[in-house]
Amino acid sequence: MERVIFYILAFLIIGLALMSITTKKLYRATMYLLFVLVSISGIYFLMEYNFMGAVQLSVYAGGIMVLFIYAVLLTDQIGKPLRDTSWKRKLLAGIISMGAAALSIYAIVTFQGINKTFEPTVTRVEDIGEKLLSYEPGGFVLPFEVISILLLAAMIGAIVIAKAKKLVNQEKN
Amino acid sequence: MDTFDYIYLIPLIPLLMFLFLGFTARKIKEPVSGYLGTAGLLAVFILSYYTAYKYFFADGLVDGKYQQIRVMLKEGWIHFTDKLAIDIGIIIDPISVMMLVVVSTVSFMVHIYSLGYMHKDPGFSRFYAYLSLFTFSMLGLVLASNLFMIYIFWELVGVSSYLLIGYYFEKPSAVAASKKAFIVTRFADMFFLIGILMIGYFGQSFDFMTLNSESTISMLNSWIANHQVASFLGLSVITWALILIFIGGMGKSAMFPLHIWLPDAMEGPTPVSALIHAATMVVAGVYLVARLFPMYYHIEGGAALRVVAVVGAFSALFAAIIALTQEDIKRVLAFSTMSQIGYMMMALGVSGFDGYEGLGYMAGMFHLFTHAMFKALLFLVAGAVIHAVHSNFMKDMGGLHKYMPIASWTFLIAALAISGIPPFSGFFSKDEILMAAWEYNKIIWFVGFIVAGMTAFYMFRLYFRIFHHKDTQYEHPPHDAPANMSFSLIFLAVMTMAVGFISFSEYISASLKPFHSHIHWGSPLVIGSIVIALVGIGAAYLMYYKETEYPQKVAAAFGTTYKWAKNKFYVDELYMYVTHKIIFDKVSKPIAWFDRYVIDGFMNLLGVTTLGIANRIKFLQSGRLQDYAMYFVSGVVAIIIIVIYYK
Amino acid sequence: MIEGVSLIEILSLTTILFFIGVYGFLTRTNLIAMLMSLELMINAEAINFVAINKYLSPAIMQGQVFSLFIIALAAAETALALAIILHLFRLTDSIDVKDVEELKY
Amino acid sequence: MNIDTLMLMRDEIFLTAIILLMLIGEILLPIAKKKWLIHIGLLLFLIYTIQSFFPQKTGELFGGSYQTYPLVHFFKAILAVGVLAILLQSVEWIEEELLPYDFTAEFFILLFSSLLGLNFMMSAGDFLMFYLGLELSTMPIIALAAFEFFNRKSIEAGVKFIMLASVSSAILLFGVSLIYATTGSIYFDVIKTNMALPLMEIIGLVMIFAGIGFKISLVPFHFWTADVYEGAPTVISNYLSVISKGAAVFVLMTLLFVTFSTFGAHWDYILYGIAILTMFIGNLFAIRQKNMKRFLAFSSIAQAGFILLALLSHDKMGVQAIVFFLLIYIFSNVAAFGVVHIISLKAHTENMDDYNGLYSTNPRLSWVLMLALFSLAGIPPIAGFFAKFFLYAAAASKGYYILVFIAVINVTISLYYYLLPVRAAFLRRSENPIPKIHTDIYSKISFVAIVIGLLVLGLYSGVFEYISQISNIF
Amino acid sequence: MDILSLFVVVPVLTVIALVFTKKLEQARLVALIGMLIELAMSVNLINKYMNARKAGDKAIMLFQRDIPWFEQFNAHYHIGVDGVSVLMILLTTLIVIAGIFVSWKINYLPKEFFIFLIVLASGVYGFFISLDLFTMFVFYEIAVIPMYLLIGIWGSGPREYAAMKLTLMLMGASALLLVALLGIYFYSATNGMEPTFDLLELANRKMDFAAQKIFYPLAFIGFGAIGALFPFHTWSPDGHASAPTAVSMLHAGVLMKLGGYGIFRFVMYLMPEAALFWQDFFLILAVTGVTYGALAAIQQTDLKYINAYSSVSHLGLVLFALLMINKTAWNGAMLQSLSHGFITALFFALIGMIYGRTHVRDITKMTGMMRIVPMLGVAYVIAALANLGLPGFSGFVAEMNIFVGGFLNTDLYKQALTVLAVSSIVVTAVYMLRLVGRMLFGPTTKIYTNLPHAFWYEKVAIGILVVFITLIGTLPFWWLQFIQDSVNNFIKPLVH
Repeated sequence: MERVIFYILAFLIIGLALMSITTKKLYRATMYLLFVLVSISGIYFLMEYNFMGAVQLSVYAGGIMVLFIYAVLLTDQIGKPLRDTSWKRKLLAGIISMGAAALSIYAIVTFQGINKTFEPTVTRVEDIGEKLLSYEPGGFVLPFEVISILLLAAMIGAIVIAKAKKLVNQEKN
Repeated sequence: MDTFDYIYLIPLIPLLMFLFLGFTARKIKEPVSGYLGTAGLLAVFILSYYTAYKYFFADGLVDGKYQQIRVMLKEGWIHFTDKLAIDIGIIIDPISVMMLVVVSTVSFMVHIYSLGYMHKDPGFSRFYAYLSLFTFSMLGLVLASNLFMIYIFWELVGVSSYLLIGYYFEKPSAVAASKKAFIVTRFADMFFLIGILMIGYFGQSFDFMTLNSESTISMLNSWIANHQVASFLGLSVITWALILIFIGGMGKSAMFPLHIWLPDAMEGPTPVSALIHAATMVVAGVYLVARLFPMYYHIEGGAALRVVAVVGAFSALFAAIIALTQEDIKRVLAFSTMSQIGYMMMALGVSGFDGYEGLGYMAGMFHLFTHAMFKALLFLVAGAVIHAVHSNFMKDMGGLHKYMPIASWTFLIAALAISGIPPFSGFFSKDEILMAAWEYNKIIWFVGFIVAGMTAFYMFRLYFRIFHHKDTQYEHPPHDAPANMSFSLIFLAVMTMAVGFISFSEYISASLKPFHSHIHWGSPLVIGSIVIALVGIGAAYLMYYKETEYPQKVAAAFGTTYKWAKNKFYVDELYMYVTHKIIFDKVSKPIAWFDRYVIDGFMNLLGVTTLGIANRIKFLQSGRLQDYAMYFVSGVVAIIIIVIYYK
Repeated sequence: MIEGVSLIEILSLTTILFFIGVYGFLTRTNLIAMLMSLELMINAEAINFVAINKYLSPAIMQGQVFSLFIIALAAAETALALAIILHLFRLTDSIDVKDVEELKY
Repeated sequence: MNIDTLMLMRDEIFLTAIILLMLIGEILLPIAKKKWLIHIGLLLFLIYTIQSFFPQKTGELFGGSYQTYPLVHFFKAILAVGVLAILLQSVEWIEEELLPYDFTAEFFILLFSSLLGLNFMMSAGDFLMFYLGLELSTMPIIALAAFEFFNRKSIEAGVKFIMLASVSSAILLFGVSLIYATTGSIYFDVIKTNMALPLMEIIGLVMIFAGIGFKISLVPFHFWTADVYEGAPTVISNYLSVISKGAAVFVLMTLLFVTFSTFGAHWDYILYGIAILTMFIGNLFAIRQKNMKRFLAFSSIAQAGFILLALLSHDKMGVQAIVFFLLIYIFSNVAAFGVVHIISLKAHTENMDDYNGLYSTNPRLSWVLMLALFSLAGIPPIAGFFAKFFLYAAAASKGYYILVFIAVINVTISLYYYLLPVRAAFLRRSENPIPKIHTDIYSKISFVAIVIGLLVLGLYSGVFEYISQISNIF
Repeated sequence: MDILSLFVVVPVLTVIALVFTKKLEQARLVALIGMLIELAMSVNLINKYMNARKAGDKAIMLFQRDIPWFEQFNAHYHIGVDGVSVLMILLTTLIVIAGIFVSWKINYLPKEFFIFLIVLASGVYGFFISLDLFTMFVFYEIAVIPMYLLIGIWGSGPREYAAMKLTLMLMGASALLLVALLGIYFYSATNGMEPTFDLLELANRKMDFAAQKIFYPLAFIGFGAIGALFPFHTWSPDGHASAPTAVSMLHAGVLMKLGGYGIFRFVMYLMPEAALFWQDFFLILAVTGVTYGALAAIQQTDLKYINAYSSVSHLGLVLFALLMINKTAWNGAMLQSLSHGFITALFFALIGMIYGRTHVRDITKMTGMMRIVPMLGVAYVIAALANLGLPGFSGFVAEMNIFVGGFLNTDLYKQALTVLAVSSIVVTAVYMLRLVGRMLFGPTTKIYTNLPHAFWYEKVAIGILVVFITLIGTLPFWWLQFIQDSVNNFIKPLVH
C-alpha cells in the first residue's frame, strides 16, 4: 500500500517538478512547485516523520512559496510568457543532468551497504526538541544557536536590501 | 750571467716613455715630447749597442758556441698547469741581440727624423707616444723568451702598428687601412695562437730553450715516427702546428696571401712606414721562424720549413712583379719590402742547420739586418721627398736631384744596396741567400735570381723617376730636409755601406756555432747575380732616365699581365668579396636576422601566444550566470568520471 | 521506513528530483524560476537526509535535524535572494537572466 | 561542560557578543551619533583580534560538533588580523557610503557574522556545523556584495553570487547526503573510520570538493569570482579574496588531510589537474584585465592553484606551507586590494590605465602596491617568495617536480601581469595622474602594519617556526 | 656582526638612509659613502683573506657563518667566501661605485634610482657570499628584480618592453633553477638524513645520478640564461639597449656574472656526474654562443647592441671554459668573468657618456668623436682593445687561460671546439675596430663639435675601470692566486 502511495507521490513529484521547470508561465511554475513541495511532505508523512512533514508544509509550502508568489507579483511576471532558452543549452543541460543523474543512480544502486534494515521507530516532536537543545554528544544546540545568528544575518541582509530599494526609489524621484 | 740583469731596462724605458707621453699628451707641447722620446731611445740605443758588444765580444761565446741566456723577470706570470706557464723572461742569443741593434738603430733614427717630419703636426706628442709604444713592443718581441710572450708582444706590435697607421685618424682611408692591417694580422695571429696552443700541448712548454732543445725535438719526432700523434694530409699535427705558427708570421711579415694590408699601411706617416713596415715589425715573422728554427728544421724532417721556402719564394716573386707597376712610391717600397721579406723567408726555408749548411739561416738574418738599414733609408728618403713635394705619386715628381742632393745621393746608395751591387751591404746578404738557394733547389734559386733583377729594375725606375726623368715645375721649390731629418738619412746611408762587411757568420748561425763563409768572387753565381742587377739597372736607365716611350710599349706588350699586376692581382678584391659578400652578408647578416627574428622571435612568440590564448579563451568568462553553473556542474561530472576512470 | 520501498528507490527519486532542479537552473531564463529550480534541489537533499536517517540510523536523528536546518536555511536563502532579485528589478525593470551579463570577460 | 570548557570557543562567543553589541548600538544610538559605531566596531574587533592571539587549548565541545586546536585557533587569529586590516582600510568608505544611509551597524554585523561563520566552519566537527558555517559565512557577504545599491554592477554581483553560491551549496549538500548515506553519520571522526570508498562516496566527495572549491574559486568552480569581485564593493572583494578563501582552503586542507585521508591517494591526480588548470586559467585571464579588481580576482584564482600544490603533500609540510602561505597571501592581497580600494574611493577609478604616473603623486601608495604585488608574485625578500617556496617544496617533497615546474612557469606568467600595475604606477608617466590622495590614519596604520609584515614575515622565520610547531593536525 | 654579513647590511642601511634623502646631491652622496664603506670592507676582506691563507687556513670557505633560518626546511643563512667570491665582491663594489659616478647627474627620481641600484647590489653581494642554496636563491632574485624598475623607469627606447622581457626571461630561468634546487634538496635526503640546502654538506652527499641527469640541465639553463647562454640570451641585447648607463654597467658587469659563478659554485660542484654527462651538449651551445654572438655583433649599428652581442660572445667563453672542466679553463672562466665585468662596464659607461652628449647611439650617425671628446675616445679605444684581447689588458689573460685550458683536453673534438672559440678573437677584432673606426675616427660630425669634454666624475668612473682592467692584464698572477684556491677545491668532484 505504502509502496503504491510512494510511487504515486514520486510520479507527482517528478512530473510536477518537470512541469514546474518547463512551463512558460512563471505563476504556473510557482503553483507546480507548491504541489511538488506538498507531495514531498507526503513522503515525510509516509516515513512517519510527521514533524518534518508539518515543517515542510508550513515553512516551505506556507512560507517560502508565499515569498515566491509575492516576488512574482511584484516583478509583474504573471501574464508574461517566459523567454525560451536556446536548444543548445537545453541539450547540453539535459545531457549533463541526465548523465549525472544516471551516474548517481548507478552509484546508489550498486552501493552494497545500503540495504541494511532497522527496526522502525517513530520520532516524536519532543525528541527533536530535546536533541535540538542538547549539548551532549548527538545534541544540536550549537547548530541551533548558529542558525539563529544566520537567520538574523540573513534577515538584516534582506532588510538592508529592501530598505535600499526605498532609497533607490527616493533617489529616482 | 748576472751581467745582463740590466736588460729589462731596454724595453722598460720606451714603455715608461709611452706612459708618460700618453698621459701628458695634451699638456706637453711639441718639441719637448719629441726630445723626451728621442732621449729615451738614445738610452735604448746605447744599451743595445752595449749589449751587442758585450754579448758578441765578451760574454756570449763560450766553448765555441754562443750561449742562450735567459733572464727571468717573473716566473709564472700565468700558471696554466704545473708545467705550462707564461713566464716573463728575456732571452739573449745572437739573433735577439742582432734584432736589438736593428730595432734600436732604426727606431732611434726614426725618432730623430720625425722631429723634423712631424713638425707642427697637432698630434706630435701622441705620435711620439705611439712610437715609444711600438719600440717597447718590438723590443719585447725580440727579447721574448717564450712563445706566449712573443705572442703578447706580437699583439702589442700589431696594435701600435694599428695606431700608427691610423695616426691621421680623420682620414677615412687611414682608418680603413689601420683596420685592415690589424684585422688581417689578427686573422693570422689566430692561427699563430692555435699553433702555440698545439705546440704547448705537445711540447709541454712554451719556452724557446726548452722547445728548441734536442730532448723535446727528439721526443716529438719519436711520437711522429710512432704515429702517436694525429696526422692530417700526410703531415703530423706537430708540423701543422709549426705551419700555423708560420701563418702567424706570414700575417705580420706580409707573405702572400696575407700581404694585403701592407700596401694600405702606407697611409701612416712615412717614418712609421720606415720603422714598422719596412725595418722592424714586418720582419717579425722571419724572426719568429728563426727563433724556432731548430724545431722547423728537425721536426718531421723539416716539412714545415719547405712550406716556408715555397711561400717565401713565391711572395718575393709576386711582390716584385707588382712593384714593377706601381705608381705610388711608398707602395713600390711596400711591395719591395714584401719581396725582400720573401727573400728572407726563402733563405730560412732553404737553410740547413750545422756549419756551412746553415748558410741560408745566416744569410736570412744578414739580409734582415742589411735590409732594415737600407729599406728604412729608402722610406725615410721617400718621406723627405713626399714632405717636399706633397705627393706620393711619381708623376708629380722628377728632376729632384738638383733640389735635394742629400736625398738623391742617399737614395742612390740604398737603391744600389738593395739591387745587390757590391760593395753595398745588400750585395753580401743577397748573394749568400742565392748561394744557399742554389744548393737547395734550382727553381727556388731561379726565382730569387729573377727577383734580384726585378728589384734592381724597379728600384732604379723609382730612383730615376723621382730624381731625374723630367723637369717638373714645382709651386714651392723643394729643398733638402732639415738637419735632423738629413742626419738620419746620412747615418743610415753610412750604415748601409758599412754593414755589408761584417762577417755575419761569425756571429749568427742556426746551430749557434760560428762558422766561416766568404764570397767566392769568381764563381758564376756571384757574377750572375751582379749581372742581373746591372741588367735591371740598365733597363731602368733606358726607360726612365729620360722621358721615353718605352714604358708604355712594354706595358702594352704585357697587356693583361700588366693590368693584373698593376691591380695587385686583384687579391684585395678577392678578400673584399670573401669578407663582405660572404662573411658579412651571407653569414653575419643571417645570424643577426636569425637572432632577432627566430630566437628572439621565439621568445616573443611565447609571450604573444600566451596573450593570444588569453584572448581566445575570454569567452569562457561569458558573464552568463547559467554558463557558469553549467561549467560548475560539468566540472563536477567530469571530475567524478575521471576519478572513477582512474580508481 | 516505508513498507516495501527501499532506500534505493527513495534516493533514486531524490536524485532525479535534484537533477531536474539542476536542469531547471541551467535552462530557465528567469531568475525567480531559477530560484525555484534551486528549491527543488534543496528539497531533494532534505528528503535524502530524512530518508537516510530513517533507513539507516533511525535512533540518532542526525539526518532529520539536518533536514530541518536545511529547510530553515533554504528559507533564509530564498528571502535574501528574492530581496536582491527584487532590487535588481527596481534598477533594471527586468529579472531576466540575460540582463545580468554586464560583468564579463 | 562548564565555563572553562565553553571558553574553548571563546573566539566565536566573543564575536557573537560583538555582533549583538553592534545590534544594540544600532538600536540605541541616535542617528547623529551613528558615526561612533565605526569606532566602537573597530575597537571591539581590535580587542577580539588581540584576544585571538592568546593561545588556545585543544579540545572539543558539543559532542564533537565543535573542535579546536592550536592551528585552527591561530588561523582564526590570522583571519582576524586580515579582517581588522580590511576594516581599517574601509573606515573612510563606511563614512562616505554607508553612514549617510545608516547602514554602518549592518555592515559590521554582516561582516562579523560572516567571519563567525568561517570560524565555525573551520572548527566544525560535523557536516551540519560545517554546512551552517559555510552558509553563515556566505549569506551575509552576499548581502554585502550587493551593498552599493545604486550601482547596477554591485547588484549584478549580488545576484550572480547568491545564485551560484546556492547552487554550489546545494551540490555540496547533496554530496554530504551521499556521504551520510554511505557512512551513516555526519560526524567527521565517524566518517573517517567508516569510509570504504564506494562509488557513491566518491561522488559525494567530489560534490563536497566542488562546494568548497567554489569558495576557493578553483577552476572550474571559479567563474563567479571575477564578476563578483568586480561588482562588489572593494572592501567585500578584499574580504572574499583573502578571508573567505583562506578559511575555505583551511577547511579543504583539514578535510582532505584528516577526514578524507583514506581517499587521499585517489585524489591526487585530480588535485594535480585542477592545480594546473587553476593556475593557467587564472593567469591567462588575469593577463588581459584592465580593471584592477577583476585583475586581482583572477590573480587570486591563480594563487589558489598554487595552494593546491601543497595539498598534494598530505603531510605536515603541506599544512605548514599552506597556513604560512595563506598568512602571507592575506597580507599581500589585503594590501593590494587596499590600494585599489582607496584609489577607487578617492579617484573613482579602477582602471589600470588610470594608474599611470601614480608614483609621481602618490609615492607611498605606489610602494605599497608594488610590495604587495611583488609579494603575490613571489619575489624575495618579500614574504610572498618564502610562502611560495614552501608550497613548491611541499609538492616537490612528494616528487611532483613536473607540477612544480608548471607552477614556476605560471609564476613567470603571473609575474608579467603583476608587473603591469607596477609598470603603470612607476614606469609610465602621465599628463594627469591620479591626484594626491590623503588617506586617513586608519588606512595608514593598516598599510604600515602590512608592509612591515610583508618585509618581516619572510626574513624572520619565527612565525613559520610557530606554524610548523602547531601544524601537526593528523 | 661578522665581516661578510656586513656586505649585505651596509647596503641595506644605505638604502634606509637613502629613503630619508631629499635631493640628488644628498642621494648620490649617501650612496657613494655607503659604497665607499663597502669598498673599504672589500679591501679589508681581501687582506684578511690573504692573511688567512698565508696562515695556512686550508678550509674551502673562509669566514663562515651558519645561522639556521627556516629550521623545518633545514635552510640556513650560511655564508662564507673563497678566492673567487672575494674578487667578485671587489668587482661588484668597484662597478657600483663607478656606476654611482656615472649617474652623478641623474635628475629623474634620483633617490629611487640609487635605492634600486643598491638593493640590486645587496642582492649581488648576498649571492656571492652565500653557501646555502636557499639563501643563494633568495639573493639571486633580489638581484634580478630591481632591474625591471631600473630599466623601466630610467631606461630609454622601448624600455617597458625591454624591462619586461628581461625580467620575464630571467625569472623564467630562475624558475627552472628553483625546480633544480628543490630536486637537489630532496635528493640529498639519502640514508634517512635530513635534506639540506647547504653547499658544503651537499657536496659530501652523493646525489643519485639519475636525478642529477634531470636536474642538471635545469640548473644549468637557470644560471646559464643570466650568463647569456645561447639561445637564452635574447633578453640581453634589448635589456642593455634600454637600460640606463649605470644599470647596464652593473648588469653586464656583475649580474651576468652570476650565471657563470652559479654554475661554477653550485651546479657543477653538486652534480659532477651529470656535468660530464651533459658536457658535450652544453659545450655546443656555449661555442655557438661564442661565435654566434661575435658574428651577430658585426651587423649591429647600435652601440649597446654591439656590446650586448659582444657580451654574449665573451660570456659564452665563460661557459665554454667551465664546460671544459679543467683547472686552467676554470681559472680562465673566473678571470674572464672579472675581466669582462670591468671591460663591459667601461663600455657601457662610455656609451652612456657619449649618448648623454649626442643622444644618438647609432655608429653610422656620428664620426670623429675622438676629436670631439678625446678622453672618452681614448677610453673607448682602450675598452675596445681590451675587449678584443690585447695583451696588457684583462681580456687577454682570461682568454688565454680559457684557450689553453680548452686545448689541454686530450679529446680531439674539444680541441676542435677550442679552435672554433679562438676564431672569435678575429671576429671580435672586426666588430670592435669597425665600431672604433666609424665612431671615433674619421672626419668629425659637424653638429657635435661643441660637446663638453669629460667631467670629473666621468673621469673617475673611467679611471677606476681602466686601472683595474690594466691591473688584471698586467698582474694576472695576483688575481689568479685567489681564483686557483677556489678552483682547486671546486673542480675536485669533476676530475678524478
